[in-house]
Formats: sequence, structure tokens, C-alpha cells
Amino acid sequence: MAELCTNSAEISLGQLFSAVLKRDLLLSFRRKSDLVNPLIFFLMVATLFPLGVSPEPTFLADVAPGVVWVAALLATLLSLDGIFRSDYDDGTLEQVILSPQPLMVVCLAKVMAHWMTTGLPLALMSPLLGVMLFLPMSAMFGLVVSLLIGTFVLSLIGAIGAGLTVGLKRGGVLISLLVLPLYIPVLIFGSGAVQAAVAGLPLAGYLALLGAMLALGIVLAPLAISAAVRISVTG
Amino acid sequence: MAGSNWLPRWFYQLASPRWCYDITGKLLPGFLIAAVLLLVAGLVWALAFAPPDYQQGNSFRIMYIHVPSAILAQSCYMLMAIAGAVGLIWKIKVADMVAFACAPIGASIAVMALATGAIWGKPTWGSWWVWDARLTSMLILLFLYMGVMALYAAMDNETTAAKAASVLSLVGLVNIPIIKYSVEWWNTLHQPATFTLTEKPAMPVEMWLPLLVMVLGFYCFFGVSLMLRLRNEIIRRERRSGWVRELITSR
Amino acid sequence: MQFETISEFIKMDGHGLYVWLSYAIGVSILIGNLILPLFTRKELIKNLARRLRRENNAQ
Amino acid sequence: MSQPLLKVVDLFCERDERTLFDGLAFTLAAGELMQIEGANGSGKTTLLRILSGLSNDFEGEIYWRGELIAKMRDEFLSSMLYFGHQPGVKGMLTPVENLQWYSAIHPALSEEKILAALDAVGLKGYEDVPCHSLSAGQNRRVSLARLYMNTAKLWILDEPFTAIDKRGVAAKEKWLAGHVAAGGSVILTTHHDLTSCGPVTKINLDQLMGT
Repeated sequence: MAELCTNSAEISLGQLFSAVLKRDLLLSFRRKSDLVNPLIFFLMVATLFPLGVSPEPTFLADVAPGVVWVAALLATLLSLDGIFRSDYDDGTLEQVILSPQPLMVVCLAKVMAHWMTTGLPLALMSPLLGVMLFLPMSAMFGLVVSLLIGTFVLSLIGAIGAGLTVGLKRGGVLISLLVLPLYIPVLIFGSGAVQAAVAGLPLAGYLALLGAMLALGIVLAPLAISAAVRISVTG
Repeated sequence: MAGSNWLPRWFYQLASPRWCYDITGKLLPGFLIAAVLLLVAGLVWALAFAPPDYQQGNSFRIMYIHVPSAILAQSCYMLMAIAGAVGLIWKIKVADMVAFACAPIGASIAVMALATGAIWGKPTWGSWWVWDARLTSMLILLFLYMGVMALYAAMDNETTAAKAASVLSLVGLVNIPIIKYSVEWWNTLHQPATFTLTEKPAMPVEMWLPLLVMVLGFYCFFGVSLMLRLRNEIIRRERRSGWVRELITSR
Repeated sequence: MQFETISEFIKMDGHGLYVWLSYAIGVSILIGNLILPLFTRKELIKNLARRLRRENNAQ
Repeated sequence: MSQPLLKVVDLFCERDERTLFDGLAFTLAAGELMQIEGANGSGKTTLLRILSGLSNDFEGEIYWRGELIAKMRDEFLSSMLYFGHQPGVKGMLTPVENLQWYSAIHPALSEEKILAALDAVGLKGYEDVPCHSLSAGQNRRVSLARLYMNTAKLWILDEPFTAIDKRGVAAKEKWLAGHVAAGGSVILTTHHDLTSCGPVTKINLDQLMGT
């Protein structure tokens, strides 16, 4: 009987968070395509604009903030379905829900892992696109920082859509429908920050707004994500 | 949920589909009469009697249909999200049905607000579509409605669909103020506002009184349409209960 | 009354097209929101009645 | 054992306008092994999902140690282990990594016993092979290895023997018997005849529908 006691080892939230984060990062690094595909997509979408509209440097410099931001947004959107899909399909998500751990923390860790494997590399790669689109060098800092903060918000909001649609066979297009309208404020302030950087205006205000959205997202989104995942799995 | 006895009795009565079906049946005629009277009076007043705007002339009359629809589209979203939250928290089926019924009405009213706004833009700005802050927010609101409806359509299980759509509409509700603020801010950045459609300084009484009548008429009409859809949903989902069977056979 | 004649009322100083078009759209959406649920209700009750009859016959 | 471990009162569940069970009631004592029987589609999996808390689509009450399960969810979950249709094994990870992850999220699973558990399910030598290159049966064994490294009181197992060979099944049955003898409880569904498990309480969902 002594052997069958419960709670043989308490698991702290920090340990839980880092365990989930480590596992998801490990999974992404084992499957390299998950890591690289959004980046290639990001690059390709940005290439379409000079080809589709005009290679004129002044025009491209004008639209560059918006184009880079829209491309980053679409690349994030494309990778959203993967946040919960494979865990749902192989039954891992059931086990997570049946473990006595707060689902919110698990979800936040998964979003963090998603951001580290998509948003972070996208932000780091964005100066390359900036150069291709003739964005002035002075705006690169604003571009990278706004993307660093903004893509985390995109991952947080997107995970809500991913959680809601994970139970459906074909959730891919539906996610976009659910999530895109919610992305608009991030897009506006994100590209606004880059435009301000181009014009040589102070960035702090924009970044503060993005940061406020991030803070709000970190507090509220895990609630919605965990509710969504629970609904999809236990439905 | 057990233990929450602080809620008034009518709240639990409302939770009974049958009671809800009966009470909406009694309320419907009253709302219908009120809606028809208010809307007809408002329409005649707005079209024939209200004075034209000194700047926009008679195209200003579009406001009497654009503004009420814009207001209603937003309130409808709020009702949908709140009903969804009630359904989610207290597991009240009727609240889920209300949320479900709200979505198509709200979406169609948002389409109305967009169409009338776009048409109004033609004589005012000279083009059928302008990226005006209010119109853009309304377009995004329509997208939000469409997302909720798509989610309902994609899910087979009614209870799961109701829960999922409630979560989505609550997320949308939190986002609406942020969206509105960001769009307004974006608008001032890109086209310094020279002329907005409705935010006029101090509208005279003979202009806003018909507007008030129209707004009230729209709300009453919304009540009618909501109750009609709600009653359909109640019958559909309670089709196997005794009272619905009796109701069907008695017809 | 802001208009002297019917034709003036219809023309609305050249804005008639816009005004009447938006009111037509508005009214048709309102009417649609009434007709559609009523129509659905009729269909629904017909279907349910048919089902009930089938069940009664089966017993 | 005065207090039954699990007590189910008046359970009702329907799927797609079909009643799966109505008025289902039973108790599960500590040290009891219960087998749920029934034809395909009789609601075995649904019942196990309801008992484990994976499905809320039911009416009735479930008590854990005399208290409503919803009120002591965390305590119930930390003393329960569920094994479902999907093994919950990541193909990109090795068996050891998979089990490490489970021990990280479940307090009843101890990390030190991973290697011994893999040995017990016959996966010695496969510890560092990615699971996607293992067979379906071996993947299920990886998941079943959780049974060999835990201190959970209640095991809920949905078809644990699918795709497991005969010798493996015999070993698992013996392990279940050991868990029961130590005061643990098991609820499972299986198409195998349990031969070496000791006394088995059976609940037949088909018969329940008849009454």
C-alpha cells in the first residue's frame, strides 16, 4: 500500500513550463522542415511584391513596412495549425488534459515554443527582406523589435484559433477566418512602428502599444487557449 | 451549477426552453407591432420630413438607416458574446441558442451598415468605398461574425460548437475596442480626417429625433427576428421532448 | 414635408439613386430577416411532423 | 475498505440521438479489477472517457473516495492513469524521451523507473531509437510502459492489449494482477479473455440496454 501513495513528487509550475518548452523545441529541431518552411514562405511572399507590382526602389521602400509585416503575419498563420495538431492526433493532448497540471501553463509554454521557432527567426531574418525591399537602414531596428514583440502576440492569438479548430479534420482555412480579423490591431501598430522608424520619428510609443498588447495577451490568451483546447478534446 | 443560488428565479426559468418558447410567443406580437410602427414612422419621417443637411443635402437621409444598423450590429455582437458566456458558465442551453441566433442577424445587419455606408460615400466622397475608420471597423466586425458562423458550420456536435463559438465571440468582444482604437488611429495617420460621415457637431432636434425613432425601431425589429430564430432553434433542438411533439401534432 | 412634388421626392436633388438604393437594401435585409426564420419554421415543423408520423407508423 | 474508490450513480449518456446507457450504477473498490464488456459501438470507450474526465457529455454523478469528482479533480487526476486509443507517443522522440515527458507532467510517474519499465515491456535495446521507426505494437508498448513506472491508484485502460503479441499480453495480465493485489484498481476494456488476473468484475453494456 505504501507504494501506491499519490503525489510522489510535486511538480512546480516553472518545471512544468520548461519541460513543455524543451519538448516542443526538441520536436521542432528534430523535424527541421517545420522550422525552415515558414522562413522560406516569408521570403517568397516578400519576393512576390516587386514582381507583382513594381521593382521601383522608391515605391518598394514605401510599401516595405507593410509588406514585411503582412508576410510575417501570413507565415505565422501558416504555422499555427501545427501548435496542437500532432499532439491531438497522437493522443498526447488527452494525456496533458488528464494530468493534474494547469492546462494554461502548458498552453503558454507551447505558444512560447511556437514563437521561438517561428516568430523569433522571422524577426531575425526580416532585415534581409528589408534590404531586398530598399527599407532604409535606420528603420531596421524598428522592424526587428516590432516583429519580435508583435509575432509573440500573433502566436498567442493564433493559438486560440488553433485550439478551437484542432478537433476538426480540416481546420487549416478555418483558422485564418477566425484569427485574421483579430490580427488587425497588431498589424496596424506593427507596421506603424516601422513607418515611424522610416520617417525618423520616435518609436517608443508604438513599441509601448505593442508591449501593452503583449501583456494583455499573456494574461488573457492562455485562458482562452486552454478553454479552447479543453472544448476541442473533451467535446 | 450547484451552489449559485444568488441568481434570481427568472434566470432559471429562462433556462427552460419550454418556458422560453412560451414567453417569446407572448412577447412576439407586441414587439412586431412596435417594430412596424416605429420603422414605418421613422422611414417616412426620415425620407420626407427631416431637413436636408446643409453640406450633404438629401444624401444625408442615408444616415437614418446607416447609423441604426451600425449601432445594432455592434450591440448584437455584444449580446452574442454575453449569451455565449452565460451558456459557457452556467451551461444554459437557451443562452447557447440565443448566441447561435444572433450570429446571422448580426452579420446581415453589418452588411446593411456596410452597404449603406458605401453608397453614402459615393455622393459624399465621390467613390463607392473609402477606408473610413467607421466603415473599416464595421468591415472587421463583419469578419468577426463570419468567423463565428464558420465555426458553427464546421462543427457537427451542437454543444461543442456552441462552446467553441462562445470562446471565439468572447475573444472578439475583448478585441473590438482594441480594433476600433487601432483603426481610428490608423485612419488619422493615413488620411487626416477632413470630413467624417456622422460625427457632426450638435445635430438639431428635427434631425436626431427621427434617428432615435429609427434606432428604437431597429432594436424592436431585432427582438422580433431574434425571437423567431430562437423559437426555431428551441423546436429543433428539443424535438424529442414531449411538449414539442405535442406542439407538432396539435398543428 | 421637405418636398413639393412627388418627382422632387424621388429625385432628391440628384441624390435619389443613392438614398433610394440604400433604403431598398436596408428594407430588403430587414424583410429577409423576417421571412427567412418564418420559412425555416415552416420547413422545420413539416419535417418534424413527417418524422413523428413515421415513428407512429413504425410502432 | 469502507469507502469505495469510485462510485457511479445513475449515469446517462446519449450519442447522436441514441442512448448508450441510462441509469448505469456501480462501485469500484480498491483492489478490484473491472472489465467493461459490450459490442462495438455500445459505448465502452465513451464510458471510460467519462470516468477519466475526458468527456463531460453525460448526466449523473461520479464520486471519487466519496466526494464528487468535479470537486477534487486534481487529486483524482494525480492518482489516475488513462490509456486511450491513441498511444500518445511522439514519433520524433525516443521511448526514453517520451516517458521522460510523461513523468514531467504526471506526479505519479517516476523518472528513475523508465529504463526498468522499458525493459519490462520488452523494449530493451530500443531506448534511443526514434519511435517512428518502431512498429505499431512497440509504440503501444512504449505507452504501456507507463504502467510499470507509476504509483497511481486507479488505472483506466481502453483496449490495452491491441497490437500486443501473446507473450506480451500474458506479462501485462500478470502486472495488472500485481497492481490489484497491491491495493490498486483497474477498469479496462478488452476483447481478450482475462485468464491470469484473478477475480474480475464484469459490466456488460449490452445487457444494461436490455434491462
